[in-house]
Amino acid sequence: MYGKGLRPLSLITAAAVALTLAAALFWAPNDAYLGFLQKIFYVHVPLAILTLCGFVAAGLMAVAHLRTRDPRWDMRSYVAIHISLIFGVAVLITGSIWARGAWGHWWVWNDPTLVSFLLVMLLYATYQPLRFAIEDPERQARYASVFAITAGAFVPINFAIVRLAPAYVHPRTLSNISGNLPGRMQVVFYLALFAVTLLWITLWRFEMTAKHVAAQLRQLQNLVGEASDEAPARRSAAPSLTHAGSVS
Amino acid sequence: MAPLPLHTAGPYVAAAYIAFFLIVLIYVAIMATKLTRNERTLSELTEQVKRRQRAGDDNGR
Amino acid sequence: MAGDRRRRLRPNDEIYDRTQLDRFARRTHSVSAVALRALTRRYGERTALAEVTLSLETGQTLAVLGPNGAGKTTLLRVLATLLRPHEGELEVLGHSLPADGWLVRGRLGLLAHEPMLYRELTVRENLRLQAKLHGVGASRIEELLAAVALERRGDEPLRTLSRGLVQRAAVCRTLLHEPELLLLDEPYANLDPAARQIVEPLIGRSSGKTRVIVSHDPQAALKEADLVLGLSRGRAVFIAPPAELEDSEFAGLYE
Amino acid sequence: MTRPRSAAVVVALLRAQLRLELRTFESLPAMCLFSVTAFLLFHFGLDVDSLSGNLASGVLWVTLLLAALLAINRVYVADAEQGGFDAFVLSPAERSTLLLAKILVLLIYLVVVELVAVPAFAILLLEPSLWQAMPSMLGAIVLGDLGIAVIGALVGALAVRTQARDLLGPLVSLPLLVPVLLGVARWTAPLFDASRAGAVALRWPLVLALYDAIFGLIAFSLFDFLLED
Repeated sequence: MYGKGLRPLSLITAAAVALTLAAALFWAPNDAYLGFLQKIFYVHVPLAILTLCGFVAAGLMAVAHLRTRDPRWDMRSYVAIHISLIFGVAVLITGSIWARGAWGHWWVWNDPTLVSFLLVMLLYATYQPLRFAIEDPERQARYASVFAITAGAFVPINFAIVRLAPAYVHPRTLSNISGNLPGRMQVVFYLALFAVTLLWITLWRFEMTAKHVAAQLRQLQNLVGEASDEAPARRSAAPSLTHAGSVS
Repeated sequence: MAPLPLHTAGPYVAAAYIAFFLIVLIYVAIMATKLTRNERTLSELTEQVKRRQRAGDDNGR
Repeated sequence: MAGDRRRRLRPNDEIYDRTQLDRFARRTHSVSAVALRALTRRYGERTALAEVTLSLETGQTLAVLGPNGAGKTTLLRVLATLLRPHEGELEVLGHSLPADGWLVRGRLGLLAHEPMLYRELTVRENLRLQAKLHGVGASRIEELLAAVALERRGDEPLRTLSRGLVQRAAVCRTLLHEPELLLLDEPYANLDPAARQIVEPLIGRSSGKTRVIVSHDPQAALKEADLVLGLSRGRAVFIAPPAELEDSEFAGLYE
Repeated sequence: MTRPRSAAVVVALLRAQLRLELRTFESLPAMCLFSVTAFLLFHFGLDVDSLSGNLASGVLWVTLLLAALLAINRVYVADAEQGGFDAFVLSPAERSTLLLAKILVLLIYLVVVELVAVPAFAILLLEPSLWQAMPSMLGAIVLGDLGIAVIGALVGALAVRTQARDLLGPLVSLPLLVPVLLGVARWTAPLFDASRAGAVALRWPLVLALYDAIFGLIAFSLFDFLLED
C-alpha cells in the first residue's frame, strides 16, 4: 500500500520546505557577485538536480520493469517521469527568471546546464505522446520502458557533452555556483536540496497512491457494475494496473 | 555586473519562488479533481451495491 | 573432450552443435505435440484467451471454431510464439514457452491471413530471404514452387499476383523449413477448388503433420479434425473429438 | 535445427531491404532532393552566397540530419505493414541481426546521400575548397553517420508500430541526435575555415566515438524488447 507513510512524510516535507525558505531568505548572506538575486538558486538548482535524478531513477525503474515484467514497475517509472516533468517545468521557469534578472533576457545560451536541461525536457516531452500512440497496454508499457531507459542513459551523457562545447565559458555557471559556496550558503543549499528531494518523494508517493486507488476503483467497478464486455475504449497514456490483474 | 540593488532583484526572486509554489499548487489542484472523480464513481458503486442488496433482500424474503 | 566446466546453454547462445541440442531437448521430452494448461492472454482489461486447457498428440489435427473475436487467431499466435502467454503453461513440441521459444521457432510454420511476404519482392526473392532466416538451403524453394505450380510466376513481384497465388506463395513460405507443426488460419480462404487440390497434399490431412486449423467452415473442419475446440469470447465452450459433438453445442457457439 | 549464422542473415536482410528500396525508391531520391533543396532554402533564408567555418558545417550537418529523418521514418514501414516483423520473429534467427541490418541500411543510405549532397554543398555554398577539409572530414562523416544510424534504427523500431509514427520518429530521435550533431559540426567547423583548414579539437572525435559506442550498446540490449509481443 502506497499511502501508508504519506502523512508523516508530507509533514516532514512541509517543515523542511518552510525551514529552507526561511533560511534562504533571511539566514544566508547575499551573494557578493549576484546580490539578492542569487536566492533563486536555492529553489532552481535543487529542482534541476531532482528532475535529472528523477529521470535517471525512472530509467532504472524501467530496467526493473523489463526484467521482471511487473506492471507496477512500469507504473512507478511513469509516475517518476511525470513528477520530474513537472519539476522540470518549474526549473525552466525559475531559470528564465534568473536569466532575466542576471542578464536582462529570458533565455541565455551560454549556460550549458540550462541548455542541456531544455534538451532533456524536449526529449521527455515525447514520453506521454509515445505512450498515448500505442493502444495495447502491455506493449505500451514495454515501449515506454525502452524509451525511459534510452532517455535515462541520455541524461548524464548529454549533461557532460554539452559542457564540452567551448562556447559556454561563463563565470557563474550553475555547477560552480553550487560547488564552492561560502559556509552558510553551502548549508542552506544542502538544506534546500534535502527539502526538494523530500518534496519529490512525497509527490511521487502521493501520485502512486492516487493511481493505485483509481486502479482498484476500476477493478471494483468491473466486479460490481454490469461489466460491459468491451472495456471502455478510453485510451490513456497512463498505465492501467488492472490489465495484468496485479492490483494487490 | 554590479549586484542588483534589493528593490530591483527582489521581484525576480519573489517571482521565482511564487512560480515554484504555483506549479506545486496546480499539481495538487489537478490531483484534487481526480480525487473528486474517484469519489463520484465510488458513491455510484456503493449506490449500485445497495440497490443489489435491496433487490437481494426483496426476493430473499 | 569439452572442458569439464559444462557451459550452461543460454537462450541466445549461438555456438552450439547438434549433440548439445538433443541432450537439452531430451530433458524436456513429452508425448503431446501441443499442451496447454489454463492458458490466459489479456488485451488490456479484456481477456482474449481465458484458461484454455487441451493437449494435442503428434500427427493429430485440432480444429478451432468460433465467432469473430473469439480468440482463435490469438490462440494461433500464442502457439506460434508471436504472443507471450500471460498466465498458465504452454508446451509446444516438447518445449515450454515462452522460455524455449527459440528452440521451437524453426520447427513450426504459421499460415496467417497476411502472407508475411514483401509485396515488392518476387516470390523467389521472398523465399530466398525466408530460407536464409531459417538457415535452410535454397534447393527446397524450386521443389515447393513446383508443388504449388508457381514456377512460372516465381519472378514476378508479389503485388502483381492474385490473392489465390499469394496464398500459395505463403504456403511455400510456411513449409520451407519442413516444420513439424502447422498452424493454419483459414488456409483455404481465397483458394478456388483447383488451387485447393494443389495445396491439399501439402497442408491437408494427408500431409501427416500435426496441425491446428482455424476455420469458419465447421462441416469441412469436422471432416479433417481429430479434436475440435469451440471458442467463444476467449473461453473454451467445448473440446471433443468430432464424433462426440452434438449439433446443439455447435449451434450455441455461433449465436 | 541449428540457428542460422548471423552474418548470412544480416546479409540476406540487407540485400532484401536494398532491393526493396531499388524497386520502390521510397527514401534515397527523397533524401538527395531534400538535401539540395535545403541548401537553396539556407541560401535564400540566410541571404548568403557562400559559407565558411561554423556556419558552413552547421548548415551541412543540420541538412544531413533532417534528410536522415526521412530514411528513419521509412526503414521499418515495409516490415510493420507487410508482416516482415512477424516473419522475422517466427524464424530462429538472432534478434539483433535485424537491428544490425537496419543500421547498415541507414549507413548505406547516408553515404549515398552524402556522395550527392556534400559535393553539391561544396559547389553551392562552401567558400573554401572541399579538398582542404579531407581526409579528416571523412572521419567525421563515418562517426556521424554511425551515430545517426544507430539511434535511427532504435528509434525507428520504437516509433513504427505506433499511431503517430511519422511524428514520433523525428520527435524522439532529434534530441537524441543533438550530441552527434554537436560532435560532427564542431569537428568539421575548423576544416571549413576560409583561409586554411584549422586544427580539429581532439575532444570531438572522442565524444562521437564514445556516444556511438554507448548508444550502440543500449540499442542492441533493448532491441529484443521492441520485437516480441
